[in-house]
Amino acid sequence: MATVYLPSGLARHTGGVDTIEIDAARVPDLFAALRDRFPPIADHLDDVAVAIDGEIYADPGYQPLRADSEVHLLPRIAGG
Amino acid sequence: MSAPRDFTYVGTRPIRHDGVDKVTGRASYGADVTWPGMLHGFVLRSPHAHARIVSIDTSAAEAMPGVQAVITGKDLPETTATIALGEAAIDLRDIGDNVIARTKVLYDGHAVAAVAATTLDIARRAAETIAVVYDVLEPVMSVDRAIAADAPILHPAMRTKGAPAASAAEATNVASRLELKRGDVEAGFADADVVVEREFRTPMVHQGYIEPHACIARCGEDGRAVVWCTTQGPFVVRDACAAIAGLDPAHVKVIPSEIGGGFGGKIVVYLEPLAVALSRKAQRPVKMVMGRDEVFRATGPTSGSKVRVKFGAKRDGTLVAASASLWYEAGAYSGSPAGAGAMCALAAYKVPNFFIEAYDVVVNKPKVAAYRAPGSPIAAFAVESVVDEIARELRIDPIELRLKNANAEGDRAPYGPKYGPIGLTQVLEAARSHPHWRAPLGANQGRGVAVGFWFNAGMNSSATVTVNADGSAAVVTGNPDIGGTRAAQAMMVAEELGIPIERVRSSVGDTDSSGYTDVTGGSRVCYATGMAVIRAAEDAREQLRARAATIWNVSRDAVVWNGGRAIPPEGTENAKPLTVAELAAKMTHTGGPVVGRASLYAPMAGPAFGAHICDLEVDPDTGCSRVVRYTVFQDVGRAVHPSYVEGQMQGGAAQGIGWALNEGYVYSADGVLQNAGFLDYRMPVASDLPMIETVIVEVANPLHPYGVRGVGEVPIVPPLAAVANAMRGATGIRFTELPLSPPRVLEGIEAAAAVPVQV
Amino acid sequence: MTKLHIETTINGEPVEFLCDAHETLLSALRNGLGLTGTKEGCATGDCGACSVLLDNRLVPACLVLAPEAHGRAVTTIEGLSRGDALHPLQRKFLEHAALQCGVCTPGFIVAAKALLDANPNPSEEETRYWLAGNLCRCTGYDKIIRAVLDTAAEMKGTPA
Amino acid sequence: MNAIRYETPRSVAEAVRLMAADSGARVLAGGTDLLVQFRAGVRQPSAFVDVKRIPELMSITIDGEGLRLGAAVPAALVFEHAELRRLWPGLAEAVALIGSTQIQGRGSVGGNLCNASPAADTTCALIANRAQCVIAGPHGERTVPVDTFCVGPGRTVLEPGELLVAVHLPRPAARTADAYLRLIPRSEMDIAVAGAGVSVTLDAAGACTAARVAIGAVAPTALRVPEAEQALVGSPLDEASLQRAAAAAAAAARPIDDKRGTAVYRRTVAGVLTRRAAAIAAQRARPGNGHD
Repeated sequence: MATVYLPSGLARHTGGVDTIEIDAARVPDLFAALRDRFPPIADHLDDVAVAIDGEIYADPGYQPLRADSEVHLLPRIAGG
Repeated sequence: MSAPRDFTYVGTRPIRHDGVDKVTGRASYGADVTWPGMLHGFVLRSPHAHARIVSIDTSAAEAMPGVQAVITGKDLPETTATIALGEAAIDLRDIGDNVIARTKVLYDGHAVAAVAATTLDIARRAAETIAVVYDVLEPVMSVDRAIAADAPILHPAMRTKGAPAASAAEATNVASRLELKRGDVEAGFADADVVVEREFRTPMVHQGYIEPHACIARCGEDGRAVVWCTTQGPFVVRDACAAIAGLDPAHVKVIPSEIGGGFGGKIVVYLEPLAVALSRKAQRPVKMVMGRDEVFRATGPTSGSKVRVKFGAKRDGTLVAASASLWYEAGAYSGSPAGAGAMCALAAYKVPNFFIEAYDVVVNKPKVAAYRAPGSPIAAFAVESVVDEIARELRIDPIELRLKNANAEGDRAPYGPKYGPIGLTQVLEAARSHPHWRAPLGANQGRGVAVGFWFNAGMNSSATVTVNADGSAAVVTGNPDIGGTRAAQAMMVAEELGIPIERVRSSVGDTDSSGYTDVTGGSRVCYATGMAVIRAAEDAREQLRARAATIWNVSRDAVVWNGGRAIPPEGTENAKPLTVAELAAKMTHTGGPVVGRASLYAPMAGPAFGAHICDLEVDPDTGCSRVVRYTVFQDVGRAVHPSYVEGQMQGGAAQGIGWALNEGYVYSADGVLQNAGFLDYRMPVASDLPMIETVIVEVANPLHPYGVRGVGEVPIVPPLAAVANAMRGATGIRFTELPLSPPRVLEGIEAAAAVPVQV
Repeated sequence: MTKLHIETTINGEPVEFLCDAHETLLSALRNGLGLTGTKEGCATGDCGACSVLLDNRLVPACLVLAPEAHGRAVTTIEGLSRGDALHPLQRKFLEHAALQCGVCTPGFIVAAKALLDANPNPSEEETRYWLAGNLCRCTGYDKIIRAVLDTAAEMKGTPA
Repeated sequence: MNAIRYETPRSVAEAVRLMAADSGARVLAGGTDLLVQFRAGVRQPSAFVDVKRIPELMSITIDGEGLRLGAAVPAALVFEHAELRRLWPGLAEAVALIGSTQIQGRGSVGGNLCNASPAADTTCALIANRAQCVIAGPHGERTVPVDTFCVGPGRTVLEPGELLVAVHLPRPAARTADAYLRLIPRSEMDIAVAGAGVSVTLDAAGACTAARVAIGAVAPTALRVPEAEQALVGSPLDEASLQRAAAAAAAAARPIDDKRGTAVYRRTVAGVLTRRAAAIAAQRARPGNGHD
């Protein structure tokens, strides 16, 4: 079960929930579960970066998740 | 991370072999190329900051002898494609509109038409005959004006994305709002013994690269285009040019020239799509070079800003609560680094309760682009100034206070994930023990310290390593070399293959000859592309091992590689160790050419910290100030080529010092840029600065084979506050608006003199 | 439009070219003669990237009219190395990693040569004020100043 | 547009003929202002009249009368002239502050004066040294005091067909010395936000018997400030008299707000620079410092 930390900005779409346990093997499955659970945040997931156990992926794609992964959804970051 | 390895080349200071061309003037930059039959392009730019385009009459220009093509916004297709470009999936419609306006001009200098002619004089004179009828609108020139209820709206269709504040009105100039929260910030402030809040303002500033944008494009009869240009991202230019000029990316090739500085400002396209469109219309190559005034008016400075920061601390210096509101100018289209600023603001400190909100606000100024750790210097200026005030109020040494609250491995970053190994504590301890920290100060002098953070990007990188028959090697990547990365890459190949560095050629490919590679930027080249180079060299080495096995007729696993040689297993008759050269000489017999390749998508996982100490002397009669001593401490993970690591630390510090003391866009009330040149956009000159001492700290980054972290961007983050904190020490005044120009400083000194000076 | 016929000496070699009266020496060098080592950073004399020597006097080529070169001697970055030997300044800039992007380097090396010709043993401050007209955005000037001082030390008074 | 011409007169007379014959012609000395303005489209000359081959405009002579400085002499040559530096250190300082080393290889004192920028560095130093401007034109030669040469931003007393040939500075009397200071945000390369040129003459006892004060960038032209001069004359040039001169200079200033500085700031700093320049001039004029 991956522990997902939702951005506080989405709290009003998730009824105040900011962390959630989701059983998902890869990022696409995780996103699908989030869309089911909180439909209004669907379009926010298009341009977020994902941090998996401290490693930030600007384009999460099909990154795998470990059983005890900690996942954070972050704004994307530009390099200079 | 395997046990620390003793390197042959990594950590040494070889001379970059591409340097001879640069010190002899042979290196070829964007504007240094002429192609046969070439025309010259010139852009007509809007004199208004905010206006609707009613009509454009180009007939006189098209009739002028020597003019071969004239284009306006109508000549470029409306594109709805998006490409990933840093902060968000940038809507290419915005970039296309920014390259040449369609219905509205949104800043002084916004391109409205372009002319290609046989000489630049003809192109310029023809452009002056183009009649543009504008319906001039009231410009929006600050975040305060932009968020006012009665503010003119730049983009009627814009709605605030992300987490709009409850009161977000329908039509708005706020493109997005972001929140970061932890704990109970109100309770935190209630628990604090001391609370300090200030509001800070910084002006729009420019990267200031000495080479203006330049390119030359040729569209052939077959509709295929070749673009030679100065850029940090040839692949970005290819994809953006194709989308904006309406070409199939498969028909566009981009050749990156040497690049005369970028710092993030040459990631975006400005001239290239225009040159392609003009060349397609004229069926001749078109060269376009920006003047310095165009670079200031119409490329991508970084945001001017308003930032409010509040900190609460206990008597013993423990930070218990923080809140921050950040308003960043996006310029004409959405996309300021407000989000990155919000995430970096508290990156250094363990603050249990915080609330941060960040607004991306459009104004009638050029669309901002990345500028070295985009968003972080602005946030650090505010945070490190208030932290310094807290230290003063509690009479705690400013480095001790920072050490007490410093994040370390295992702490949770404000933006979410737990930190891996990071070097903030080591950097602060290096600063505390350095002689500079306790050196005596003279009259009217003050000392300031500040820390800075940046994520350091990962992203896509590719590399190929070709082994030649004589045992030399050639590495090719797609990253233009701004700061000596070709030398670092050659060092990595020499290290992995065990051959002399002089026998490694390191070059930059074009979009046809190198694997897909993201921009040179985000401090990622030595980290991510470096990783690809190392893996490509390992791949070549493994192939050489296999060739040795073939020669000795043993299994590859039985062949040991050591010190640049394949070692045969014990007892293999008539088999002696073979060097790379010996193996390479037999390539044809053992299977053909040896080409190592690697490509990867590296996560962003080398976060780094720096701390700077600044001594400033202020003339109390005139408000003039001079940096008299400056020392940079930075965790770089592992310094591959220390000279160029030091160079990044010194260059970033100098840009930050300029940002703090003298740089800033000055606009008239009607939105016209007043200082579009190096005379009045005052960047630091050689006589403004002392020698900038550097102290390299190396806390290995576990995700890179050598422990490398990005180094390019962190050094610009601390100087704004380091200088402001030194100014506080020298004058007793907390200045909260940059630049700390002589008029502003003298005004503060005289105002303070009228009030009893609080110590 | 009749062009002016200019006879001059560039890096010790006699050179002839045609130009308009209002063309700058910088444009004539770069576009007319293909000597693109001298760079344009601003065209207003504020950045030093176009530094050349005109009769051994350090000047901004962007604020000199090409016709003014008639009968005079121009020295550009391309003229500093002798055969296959780099000028000591060129060598020291590489040794000290006194360049990153390198676009300001030609201007700095020509200006530093003029400095060492006029003052073979400059102090750090004299060096910084002499080179204040050469902007660099990458290095923060530290290694550039060290490279020039190191060259002066090595050359110890022999003409640069 | 017919081609712009490039002329190289060898004598003042030939230059005057060329200038008189074509009202669009512009004198080219160093070109460090003219060519920037031309590039920006602010000036569209019909001809560049390059005066750098005319001996009178390119020479520096010092004799019993004083200094005769050709209008086109590049600032670098002026600063490198040891005798000039010894007798007029303030003028040498002002000349050495015009832009970068590269600009000083071209820019001239005459060009700086004719460009008539309110912030011109050398104008204050020339006023402080009682300079006279030698002008040649279709009606012959005339001389005007430098105080009256500039009449407004970019405008001088030169009539069509006239050109500035040289500036004459009277040889400084014994115990006379000058100084020039300016305020710029950086340490180099900026246009003066404020400037002050001061010359003082002392008697044997060290009292000030004569003074000249001029302030720059605080009015449409450089300003001579008689009130400041009166504050110095008769005084021992002590802190109090320097302070009074500074106050007079600040009062006389008529500065504007612009991208380089605020009016309030310019007024204050004009006073500070006057005080400091007067102190340096006084120190130089005192016995044993080369101006006895």
